[in-house]
Amino acid sequence: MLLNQFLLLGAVLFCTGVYGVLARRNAVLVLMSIELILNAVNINLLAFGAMHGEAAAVASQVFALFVITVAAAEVGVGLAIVLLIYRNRTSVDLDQVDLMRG
Amino acid sequence: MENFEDIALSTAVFLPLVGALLLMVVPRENEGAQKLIALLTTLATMGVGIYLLAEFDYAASGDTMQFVVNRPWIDVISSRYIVGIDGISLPLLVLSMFICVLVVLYSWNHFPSPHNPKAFLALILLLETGMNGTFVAQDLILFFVFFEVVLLPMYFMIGVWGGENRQYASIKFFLYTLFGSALMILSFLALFFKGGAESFAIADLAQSSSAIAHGTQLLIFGGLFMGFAIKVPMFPFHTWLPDAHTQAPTQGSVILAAILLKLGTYGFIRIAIPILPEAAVSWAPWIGGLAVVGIIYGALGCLAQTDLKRLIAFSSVAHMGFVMLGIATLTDFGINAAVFGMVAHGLITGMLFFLAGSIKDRFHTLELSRLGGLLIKAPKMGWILGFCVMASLGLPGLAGFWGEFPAILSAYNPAAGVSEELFRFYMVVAAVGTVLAAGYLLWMFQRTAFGEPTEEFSHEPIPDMQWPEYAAWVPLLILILVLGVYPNLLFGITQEAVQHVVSAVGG
Amino acid sequence: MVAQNIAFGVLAAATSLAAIRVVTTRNVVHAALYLVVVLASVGALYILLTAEFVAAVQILVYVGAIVVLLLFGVMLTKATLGEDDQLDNDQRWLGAVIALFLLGTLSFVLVDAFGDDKLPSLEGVSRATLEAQRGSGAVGDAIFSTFLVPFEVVSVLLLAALVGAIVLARRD
Amino acid sequence: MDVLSGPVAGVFRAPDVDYHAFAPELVLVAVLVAVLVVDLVLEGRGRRLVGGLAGIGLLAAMVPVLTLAVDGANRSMVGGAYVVDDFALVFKGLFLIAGYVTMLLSSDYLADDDYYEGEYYFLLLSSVLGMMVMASSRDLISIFVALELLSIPAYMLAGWRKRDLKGNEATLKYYLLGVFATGVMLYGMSLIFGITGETVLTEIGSKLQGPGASLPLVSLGIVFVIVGFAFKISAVPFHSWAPDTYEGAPTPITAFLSVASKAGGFVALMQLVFIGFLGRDDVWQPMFWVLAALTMTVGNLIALRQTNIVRMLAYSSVAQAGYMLLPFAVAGDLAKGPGAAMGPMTTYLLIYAAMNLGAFALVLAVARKTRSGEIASYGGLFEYAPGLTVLMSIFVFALAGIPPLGGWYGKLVVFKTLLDANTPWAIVLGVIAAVNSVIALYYYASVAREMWMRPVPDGDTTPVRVPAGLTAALSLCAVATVVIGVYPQVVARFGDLAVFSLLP
Amino acid sequence: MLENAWIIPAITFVSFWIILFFGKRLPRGGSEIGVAALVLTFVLSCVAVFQWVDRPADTIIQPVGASHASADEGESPAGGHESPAAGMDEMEEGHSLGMRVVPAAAGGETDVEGEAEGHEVEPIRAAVDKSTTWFKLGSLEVKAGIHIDGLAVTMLFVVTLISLLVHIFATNYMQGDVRFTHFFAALSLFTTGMLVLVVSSTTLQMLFGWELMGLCSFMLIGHWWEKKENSNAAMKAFLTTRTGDIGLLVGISTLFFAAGRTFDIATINAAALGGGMSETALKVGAAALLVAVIGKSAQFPLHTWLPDAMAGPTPVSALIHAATMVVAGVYLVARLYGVFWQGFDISAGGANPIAIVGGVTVVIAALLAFVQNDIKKVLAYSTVSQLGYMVMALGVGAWTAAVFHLFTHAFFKALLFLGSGSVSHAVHSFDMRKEMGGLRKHMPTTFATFMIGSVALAGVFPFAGFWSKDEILLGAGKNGYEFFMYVGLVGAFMTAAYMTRCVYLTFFGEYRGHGHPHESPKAITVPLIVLAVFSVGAGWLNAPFLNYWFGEVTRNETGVMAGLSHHPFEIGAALVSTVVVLVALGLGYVLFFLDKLPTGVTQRNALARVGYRILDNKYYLDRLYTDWIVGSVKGAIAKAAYWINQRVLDGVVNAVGVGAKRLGRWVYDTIDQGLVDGAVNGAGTGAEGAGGALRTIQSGRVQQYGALLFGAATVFAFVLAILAV
Repeated sequence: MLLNQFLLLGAVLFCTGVYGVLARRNAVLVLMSIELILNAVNINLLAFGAMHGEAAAVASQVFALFVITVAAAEVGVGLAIVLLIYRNRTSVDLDQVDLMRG
Repeated sequence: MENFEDIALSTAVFLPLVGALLLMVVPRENEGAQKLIALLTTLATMGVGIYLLAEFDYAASGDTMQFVVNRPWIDVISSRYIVGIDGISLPLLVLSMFICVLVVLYSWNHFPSPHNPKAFLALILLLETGMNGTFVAQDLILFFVFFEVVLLPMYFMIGVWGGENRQYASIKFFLYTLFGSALMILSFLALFFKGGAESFAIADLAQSSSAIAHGTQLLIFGGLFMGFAIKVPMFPFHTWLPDAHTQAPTQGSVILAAILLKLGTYGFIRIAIPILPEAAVSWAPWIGGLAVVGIIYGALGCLAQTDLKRLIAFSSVAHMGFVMLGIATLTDFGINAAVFGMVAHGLITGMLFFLAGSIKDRFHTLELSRLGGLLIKAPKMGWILGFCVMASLGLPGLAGFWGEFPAILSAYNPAAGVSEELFRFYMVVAAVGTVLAAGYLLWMFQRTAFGEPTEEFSHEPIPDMQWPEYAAWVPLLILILVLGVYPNLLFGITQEAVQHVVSAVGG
Repeated sequence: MVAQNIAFGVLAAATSLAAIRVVTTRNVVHAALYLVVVLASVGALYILLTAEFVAAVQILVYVGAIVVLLLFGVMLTKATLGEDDQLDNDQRWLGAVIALFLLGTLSFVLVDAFGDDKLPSLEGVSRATLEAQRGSGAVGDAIFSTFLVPFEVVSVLLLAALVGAIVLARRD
Repeated sequence: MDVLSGPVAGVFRAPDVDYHAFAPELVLVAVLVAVLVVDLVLEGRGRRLVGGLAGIGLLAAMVPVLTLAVDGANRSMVGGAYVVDDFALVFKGLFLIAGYVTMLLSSDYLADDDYYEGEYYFLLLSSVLGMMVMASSRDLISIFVALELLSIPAYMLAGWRKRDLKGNEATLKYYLLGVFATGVMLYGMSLIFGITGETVLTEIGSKLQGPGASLPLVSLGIVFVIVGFAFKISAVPFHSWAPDTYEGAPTPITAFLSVASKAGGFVALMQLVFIGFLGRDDVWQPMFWVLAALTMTVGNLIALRQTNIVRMLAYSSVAQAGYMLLPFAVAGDLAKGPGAAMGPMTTYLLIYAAMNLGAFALVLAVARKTRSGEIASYGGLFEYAPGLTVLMSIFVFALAGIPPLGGWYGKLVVFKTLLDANTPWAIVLGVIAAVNSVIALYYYASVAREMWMRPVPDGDTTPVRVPAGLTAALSLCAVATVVIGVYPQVVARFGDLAVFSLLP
Repeated sequence: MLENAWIIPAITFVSFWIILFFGKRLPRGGSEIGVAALVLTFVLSCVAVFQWVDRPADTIIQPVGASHASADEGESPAGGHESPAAGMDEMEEGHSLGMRVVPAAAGGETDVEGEAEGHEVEPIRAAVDKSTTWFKLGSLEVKAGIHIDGLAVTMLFVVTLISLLVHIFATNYMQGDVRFTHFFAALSLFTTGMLVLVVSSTTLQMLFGWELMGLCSFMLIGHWWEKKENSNAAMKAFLTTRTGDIGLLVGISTLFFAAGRTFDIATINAAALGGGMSETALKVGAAALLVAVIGKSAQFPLHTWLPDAMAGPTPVSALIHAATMVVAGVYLVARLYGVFWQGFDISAGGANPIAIVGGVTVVIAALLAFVQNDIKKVLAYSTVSQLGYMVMALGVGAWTAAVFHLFTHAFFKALLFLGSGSVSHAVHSFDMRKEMGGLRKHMPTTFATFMIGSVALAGVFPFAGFWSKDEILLGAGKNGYEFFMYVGLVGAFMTAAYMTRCVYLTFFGEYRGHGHPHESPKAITVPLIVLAVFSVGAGWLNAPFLNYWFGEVTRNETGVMAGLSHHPFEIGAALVSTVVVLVALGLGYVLFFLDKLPTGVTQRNALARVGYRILDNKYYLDRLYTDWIVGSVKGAIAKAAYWINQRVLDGVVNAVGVGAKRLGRWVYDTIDQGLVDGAVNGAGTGAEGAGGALRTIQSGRVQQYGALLFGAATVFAFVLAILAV
């Protein structure tokens, strides 16, 4: 297997995620897109880990685990914030959240 | 106190600050105590000035500083607390102390609206610390700090106690000068690095600067030039001045005219020329050119004014033009004349601003078209105005002459390496400027003092001089006359130090 | 070898297509389901990369927890469960341009850097050795020794996220 | 002390932990758990107690920092992934003090408006803990985790005013952009890891310097990592969250974000750039050049147009970050090596902390009376609160860099670094910075103008009552600002200390 | 007294301060102080005169022309002056001309060379030089001192005398004036200024005196400043003379450096004559000083301030015109004659700028005097014309004649002005046409003295003016300036004519004013009588029958070095000028006394009626006179001249004033406020605008922020990655 197979897949995933966070109006969908980005990172990490031998392989897995953990925490916090906003606005449309500008 | 000599300069600098802090703790209602503290502080500072005058070694060679104190300050950037004075700083330092005393005296019953003497006097004292500090600092970083210290109090003085358009004027003053000092500090740093000096001490930098390539020297001098020229102010960086002067309260105008403007010219003499003599020679034609443009331009500006204070303000542009012309010649004549011009302008224009303030107090306007007949309403004040007008237009026998004439004289024969033809042309232009000066000043005098009072004031009682005015003005008037008749009082102090400055240029 | 490549091809295709559906579908719930596909495929790819433990965590945490959480989010915010034309905003094209430009740049530098580099083959290595070198045991050891500090920090992080999320999300 | 080296296959050996080195963090952990427990037990009855506990905890954590400083030894643990040296200690001190001042600012703010208090302190302490860890983290994973720990509580704190729409918006924007930036940073980190196969910065540093390391991929990785932290320090164009978040967040949190969180970002950047990417100034130097120039200029220009004091201070702190970035932009050209850029940055950060915290403290004090964030509401402050006016003048002019108030020295050392680099690019940047400091003066002075020269807008001249905590915070900041300005040696020393001992 | 001549200005200076501060409290408003001070100075001046006359003429100076070849004996002129033994701060006395001063006892043989060249080298009285260090300017020690020679002594005498008489006159004339005390204070200061100028040994001191007079003229011309015209006139006087001062500043500077960094007049003269200066410097210096003279001495074309200056009180006019201020310019030329002599190459003959300026002024001013109706203005233009004489005389090399004319003119011009003052005291006006006429009956003393003054001015033998004017004409003729001799003659002709008109209008015919004029009191008439005596006799001092005593006494080093020649009285030339004057008087008589120019006069006046009848019979002659002479001279030429004067010259002066104001306004509005300040404010506005524009990026929408974040990150990555390829 080529290293670049994974890396390019990661790149595609990453860019898809970027598109998602920029183009999606619904806050929950944006959170989903963020997961795509973080998964791209993990693919990269593990592919590189497989590339560089055992020490790196372990480090990459640890790194990926931390990313997953943190991602979980982030999604939790993110959803709390989305709910908070929904409660005050009854909407999760990000376009409408523009009280402050300039 | 056994060795007062060592702490004399520091006392001169920080005593007013102590006074200001003392003022802070006096209750707001107790105005008498506030005035007294301010007066005593300035007097005590002046006392230090007299001590310095008495103990100063006038015969000493110009290349040694006196009353030097050298202590560590910011080791990390090789900057030290070095203070000292020579014949160039001494007169300006004493002038600053002197003017502050008079300003406090004058303030006695002249607090501008919105009153608040406590803050007002505290600001004056803070200003004095900054000004005195600038004149004694011998380390560039220290100099920079003191140079900037004066900004804030003056900003507030104009902005709070100023005229109608005070906010615009104060911020303009502030931004302008800050712009200059930003470039100035960049130049200081460049001097330090490019020359590889050991410290920011002026003496060290003067020695190391020869290692800097000529082109770089020119650039650095340009930065210094901008910094100082804005403060002077030289054409075309002068536009903050009329606004600031016009809007400032009387005391602010006096301090601004008498001392603050001198910080710029002092910077040229103390820093720019001794440290970068070669660049100074290359820049001299430009400085001289701007100086004479300033002379003519300031005069023309004056002719266009309808406001007394603004007119006096514009006249500063012209007068400082003479000072700068003197400096640009890089000769001992020119620089002596410049220092004399600085002091003389301080006394005379300070006096004119005092007068303008008192006129405003009485007539509630400074519109020339509404004034007139001052000699009828308040003859003493009118004649004093006449005296100051004459002094300002450079009448021989009064102090102003010695700032103008030697500057013109020196332009005939500038330092080696500076174009003679060009400076002789400048000389003629400057001489034309003296006529224009006479023109606008007499015109102003005619409009204010001569003739009958205008309808609106013809029946209004206008009080003549009052005691705080006497107290503040008489010393100035006497000095203007004495210096005019016996200029050696000042030339005697400055010449050794000036000789040293000029020797750097090779003159 | 071939099998791996075929597996990769299938998984990569599934991942990419599902990911694209996640960001383009007009149905919020569908998006969540496509996300499950993505996450599961990625987990499978981890196995290809001999990171079984991570793959397991991926499935458990992501599919089991995060997606469920997101679905709760969808429900709680009363999103339209069917087709919804309002899911995208008007800077879609800008987003697309940025994403494509980014993809181009990334592809270029990746190809430039690694070209045809192959992943080192582990065919000859025994299962046990692999397990010892990079298996869950090794990972666990590393976490409790080399990566002890981040591990402890993450614990505080999770606690903080928990506490904070409760405060923010609770009704009062 | 030889701590555990890398993972050893086979037998697991429990690591030796140097508890002295970890003491500050351990104290904090203990305190934050205590806070949580006390809050739970007392169920909101012991609000003051919780706040006091948190404050004491922060001060207590200061003790081991000081003992470590006195001890003076550099403690490098887990293969260089976690280091306690002078650099780390200086910043730990800064974070603790900033956290403490934030605490002082918060106590009355929270009490006045009946917000959750125990959780607030808990999150604040967590964030400070993240920063403390960040100061010592010298590998990618630690940095990542520390960054998250300092960020995630901050996201939530920004939205602590739950019923306030602006508060919601603040937290949303902060959170989303923070996560975006994290994503970019992580992608970058994965690339860096991929090229070097290492997570420890020193190793990365040596590998990136070797031959064949000048790949475009490396540049891309470095850029992405820097972007993650450029967000944190709100460098333009990654600053856009800052004004909105600052405005919507509770003011004490704004102060915290603008000082501590920003300092955290700088700490991370310094560690990454001066250890990990040390040899790659060809990449980061131009990037920082552009970032610095943009940050100063855009921050200052937009600040000119602000009418809300907090928003203005937000843009001002964006611009200040620009000045702090200047040494990065020329670090590679310094005669004494890139590390020489750290002293000025640290110095600037320390001074900035004092004056910016002071400014926000004052905003809080004044808002207690005016209930407004508009600059216009400061009109005539001098008439009824001369003391506050003088203090605010001190802070804003210190920010503007007017001697003898603190800020000038920060600017001076930064300019000095630029000229030390002595390249045309550095000079150009210096001129941009000089022009910017003039623009900045305008809006700082306009605050002073409002206070000193304008009438009171509503004519209400009842004096402002300033609670003790706020007074303490104000005095602390004011004294620091003035003393630093007059005798800069006090911070200059720290600036000198805060250089990595392992620099080549 | 010669060595201590500085006391003389010091006395008046002290008197100024006393009057200023205590004058109002004194019983006579301070006038007593002024008069007393002037008496004292006058006595001291007389002592100085006697001491000078007594001083042995024992110094021999070699003319430069004679020793030109041997002039370069090594020392520079400056070096010669600054003797190493000079005590730093002590008074020192020395013969200042250094190397060229050869005591007669030791230098008996030196005049051999001189005689060989045909110059008579007579011993002269050595000038008294005393100086002290004034101040040090850098490396230069600037001295202040006195330089007393014949010229200075003469001036001391004239100035103190005239000033004394003016003071006495004014005690009465100014009685009851609102600012009586101020007036006397200013008079004292004015006198001080002139005395300082006279005794000073350096150009710098001269500048002091010069400007001091400018100041006082301002104060005195504007004495009644309640009226705008008066203050305008004062400003005009000050500004016009100050315009000339550009020249003085430039000239002093040029000479300072050209003569080797010295202000010392003797040294400068010596350097100029001894070839110690570059030719360019000399030319520039001389030209610059000439500009100063034109301003101060009201020479064409800067003469227009002088008639306006009549706005001041009459005693002031007398002082300004006779002894101070305007003669300062002439004195300057006489003092620095070496510079002019060499700079304009006066010895060459033909024409030179000074002579031309003087000559033009003589004619123009005289023409203008014809058409004035204000008696003081007639006298003012007459002064201008006479000053032109003096300047012309200096220009043609007739140094002694110029000084002599300065001397005599002082008396009769003071007399005339005071006389006009006396008249106006009686009729309360200066308008000859409306308010005067026939005053000879009412004011006999005034009439008699005025007549003496008039004929003296006209140059009628044997009055003072005759002798001095004759010398000027002679000098012009003999020194190769024949053209200017004729100019002088024309001037003389016109002088006589306009004075006839003036006298006629004032004292003859019938009284046309109101009230009953009567003779003035003693305080006014006594000065008139004294001046009349001098107006008669002063001219004899340099007459052949007194052996050209004046010339002998005033001869100084400069004159000798320059080799000025003195031309003995020639009866032929004197006759010519006398004839010219007499013709003019006759013509004037015919024109003004016989013609009925002021209509109505003829009806009432018997004499006029007779004349009218005569003229009536000789109708064509009458026509000739009225149409051609009056019509052309008075009507056309004089009017044209006057028109030009008012519209062009004065117009230019005023336009310069107005123009400067306009220019100022334009510069201020357009350049300062528009351009310079505009740029500053524009930068501010620009920054604000940029800030406003940038704010739009901050749209408030989080995903746009995100786009910015990702977009910027991508761009950075792209650019830097490309750079790394």
